[in-house]
Amino acid sequence: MNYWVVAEIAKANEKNGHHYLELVDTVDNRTSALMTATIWAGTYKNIRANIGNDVAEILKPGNKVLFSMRIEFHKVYGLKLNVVDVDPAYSYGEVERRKQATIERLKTEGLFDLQKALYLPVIAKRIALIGSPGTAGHRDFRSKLESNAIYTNFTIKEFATSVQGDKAAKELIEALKEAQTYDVDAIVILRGGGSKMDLNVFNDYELSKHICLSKIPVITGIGHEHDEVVSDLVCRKMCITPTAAAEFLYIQIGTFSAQLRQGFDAVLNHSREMVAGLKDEFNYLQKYLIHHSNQLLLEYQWELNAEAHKIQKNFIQLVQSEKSDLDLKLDKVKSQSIHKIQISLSSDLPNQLERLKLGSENVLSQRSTQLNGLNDLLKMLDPERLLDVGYSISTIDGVDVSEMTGDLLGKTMQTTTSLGVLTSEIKTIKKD
Amino acid sequence: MKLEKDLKYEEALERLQEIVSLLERKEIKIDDLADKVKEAKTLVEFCREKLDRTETEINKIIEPSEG
Amino acid sequence: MKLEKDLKYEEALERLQEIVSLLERKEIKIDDLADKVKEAKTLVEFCREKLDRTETEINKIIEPSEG
Amino acid sequence: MKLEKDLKYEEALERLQEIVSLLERKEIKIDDLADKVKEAKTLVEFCREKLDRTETEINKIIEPSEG
Amino acid sequence: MKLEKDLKYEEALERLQEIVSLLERKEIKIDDLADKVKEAKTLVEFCREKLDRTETEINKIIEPSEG
Amino acid sequence: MKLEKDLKYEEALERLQEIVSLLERKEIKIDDLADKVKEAKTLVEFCREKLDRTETEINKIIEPSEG
Amino acid sequence: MKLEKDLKYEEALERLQEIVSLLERKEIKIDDLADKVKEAKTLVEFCREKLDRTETEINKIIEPSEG
Repeated sequence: MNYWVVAEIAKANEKNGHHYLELVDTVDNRTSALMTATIWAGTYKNIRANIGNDVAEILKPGNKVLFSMRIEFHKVYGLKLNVVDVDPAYSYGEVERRKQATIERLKTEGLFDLQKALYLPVIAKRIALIGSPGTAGHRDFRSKLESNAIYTNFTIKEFATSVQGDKAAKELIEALKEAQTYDVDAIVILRGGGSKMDLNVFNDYELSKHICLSKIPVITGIGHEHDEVVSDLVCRKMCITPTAAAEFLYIQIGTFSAQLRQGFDAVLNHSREMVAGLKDEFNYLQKYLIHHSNQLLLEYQWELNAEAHKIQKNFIQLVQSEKSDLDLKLDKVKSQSIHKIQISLSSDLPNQLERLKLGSENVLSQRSTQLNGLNDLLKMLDPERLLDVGYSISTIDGVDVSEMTGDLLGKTMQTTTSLGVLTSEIKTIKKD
Repeated sequence: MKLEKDLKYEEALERLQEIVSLLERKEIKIDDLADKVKEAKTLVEFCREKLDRTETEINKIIEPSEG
Repeated sequence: MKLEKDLKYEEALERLQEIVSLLERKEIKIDDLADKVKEAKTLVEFCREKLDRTETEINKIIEPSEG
Repeated sequence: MKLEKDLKYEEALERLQEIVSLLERKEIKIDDLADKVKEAKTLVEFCREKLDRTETEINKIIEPSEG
Repeated sequence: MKLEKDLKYEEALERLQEIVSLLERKEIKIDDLADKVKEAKTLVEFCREKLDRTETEINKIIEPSEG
Repeated sequence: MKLEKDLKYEEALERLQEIVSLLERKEIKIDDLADKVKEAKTLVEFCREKLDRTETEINKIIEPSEG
Repeated sequence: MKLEKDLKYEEALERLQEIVSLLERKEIKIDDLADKVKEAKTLVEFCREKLDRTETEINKIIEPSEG
C-alpha cells in the first residue's frame, strides 16, 4: 500500500543511481520528525521519465516534496520508506510559493523596485555580459550584437559563470558584484532557457537581492516559456531570450538613432519649409507693398491732374469770359458811335437841310408876295390904266385941275384922255 | 430905262416903294408920271427876276443832294 | 465857298443852325440868301463828309480785330 | 494812342467802361468820337494782350509735363 | 514764384483748391490773374515733382530685389 | 532710415504689413508716402537679409553633415 | 552651443523632437530659427558621437567604496 506524504528533504545523496533522502518535518523551524527514504534507481528512472530533468531540482535539499511512498519493513534495516513516485505539481507549487515569498520579502525590504528606478541609457553599448560562455544563448546573444544590420558598435565585458547547479547562484552573485566596478552601461544576465526547476536559480533570494542592489541596470535574457523568474521581475529590463536581449539593445539604439535622424531631418525640412514659406509670404507682401504704393501714387496723380485741369479750365473760362466782355464793350463802343453818326447823318443833317430849304422858300415867297403887292399897287396907280377905263387927267399949266386955286376962267386946260390930249379954254366954272 | 449895274434887291424894292408912295400921294408931276411908272415897272421886273434867279439858284444848291 | 481848314463839326453844325435860324426869322436879305444857303449847304456837306469819314475811320479801327 | 506804362487792367477796363457810358449818355462830340473809339480799341487791345499772355501761361500749367 | 521750403503736398493741393474756389466765385482780379496762374503753375509743378520723386523712390524699392 | 538694433523679424514684418494696410486703405498722405516707402524699403531689406542669412546659416549647418 | 554636462541621450532626442514639434506647430520665430537648428545640430552631434565612438576597452574603475 502506498501513501502520499509531504516531507522536506534535509539531505539528498545519490549512489549507483539510487537516491537516498533524509526527510524531515519541521514545526516552528524545529525538526519534529526525521526519516530516511530511498528512491531506487529503477524508480528514479521512471520518475525521471515522467517529470523530466526537473526531478534533480525537485529532489534538492530544502524542498518540500509530495512523495508517494511504500512503507517496508526489512529484517536487517528495519522500517524503510521507498519512494515510488513524486508529484511535481506540488513542487512546482512549492517553487511558486517560495518565489512569491521571495518577491514579498524583496518588496518588504524595499529592494524590489530599485532597478526600475535606475537609468537605462538608450545607448547601452558597453555591456557586462554575465552567463555561461559556450552555451547557445551566449552565442546567440553575441552573434546578434555583432552582426545585425542596425548597430554593432558594442563593447562587451564577459563575466563567465555557471548558470545552473548548486554553485550557479553564488557565481552569478560574484559576477554581479565584480561587474559593478566596471564602467558599463548595462549588465546582461543570460541563460539559454531550461525547465522550470532549472531556472529556479533565478528565483534565488540572494541573487535577486543582488540584482536589485546593482547600481548598473540589469537586463535579463533568460529563456523561459512560462512565468518570469524573480530576477526577471526585479531587473531593469527583462527580455524573454538572450536573442531578445541582444535585439533589445541594438533596436533600442537603432530606434534612437533613427529617431535622431528623423528628428534632425524634420528640423531641417521644417526649417527650410519655414524659410521658404516666409520668403513666399514676404515676396507677396513686397508685391502688395509695391502694388498698393503704385496704386496710391496713381490716384494721387489722377487727383492732381484733375485739379490742374480744373484750375486750367476755370482760368481759361475766366479769361474767355473777360475777353467776351471786352468784345461786347468794344462792339458797344462801335455800335454807339456808328449809331450816333447814323443819327446825325440820317436825321440831324437832313433836318437842317430841310429847314434850310423851307426857310429859303419862305423868305422867297414872302418877298415874292411883297413884290406882288407893290406891283398890284403900282398897277392900280398907273395913270394910263385910268385913262383906259374912261378917266382923264386935266391940267392947267401942268397942274392938276383939282389942285388949282385962283381964277381959272380963261385958262387953257389940257385934258389927257385915251383918245389923246384935248386942249380947251375954261369958260365957266360952276361950283357945287 | 436902265438900272445901275450893281443894284441891290433891297435898294430896288425901296425905290419901288418910294415910287408907289409918290404915286399914291400924287406927288408926281404929270409930265414925270409916265417915267416914274416905267421906272417902277423896271424895278418890279428887276426884283422879280432877282427872286426867280435866287430861287433857281437855291434849288440848284439844295436839290442835287436831295435826289 | 471855302471853310476854315480846322473847322470842327460842332462849330459847323452851330453855324448851320445859325443860318437856319436866320432864315426862319426871315432876317436875311435876298441878296445874301443864295450865299447863305450855299454856305449852309457847304456846312452840311462838310458835316456829312466828316461823319462819313468818322464812320469809315471807326470801321477801320474796329474791324480788323473783329475778324 | 499811348497808354501809361504801368496801366492796370482794372483801370483800363474802367476807362473803357467810362467811354461806353459816355457814348450811352451821348456825351461825346462827333469830333472826339474817332479818338474815343481809338482809345477804346487801344484799351481793349491792351486788355486782350494781357489776357492772351495770361492764357498762354495758363496753358503752360498742364502742357509741359503732359508731353 | 517761390514756395516755402517745407511746403507740404497737402498744403499745396489745398492752395490749388483755394484758387479754384476763388476762380469759381470770380473773386480774382484780372491784374492778379497772371500771378495766380503763375502760383497755380508753381504749385502744380511742385506737386507733380513730389509725385515723380515718390514714384522714383518706390521704383527703387522694386528694382534691386526684382533683379 | 535706421532700424532699432534688436528689431525682430516678426516686428519688422508686422510693421511692413501695417504699411501695406495703410496703403491699401489709402490712409497715407503723399507727404508721408515717400517716408513710409523708405521705411518699408528698409524693413524689406532687413527682412530679406534676415531670411537669406537664416537660410545660409541653415545650409551651413546642414552641409558638413550631409557630405 | 553648449549642452549640459550630464545631458542624457533621451533628453537630447526629446529636445530635438520638441524642436520638431515647435516647428510643426510653427511656434518658432524666424529670429530664433537658426539658433534652434544649431541646437538641433549640436544635439544630434552629441548623440552621434556617442554612437560612433568605438570604445576599445572598458576602463576598469575600482571604486574606493566598492573595494
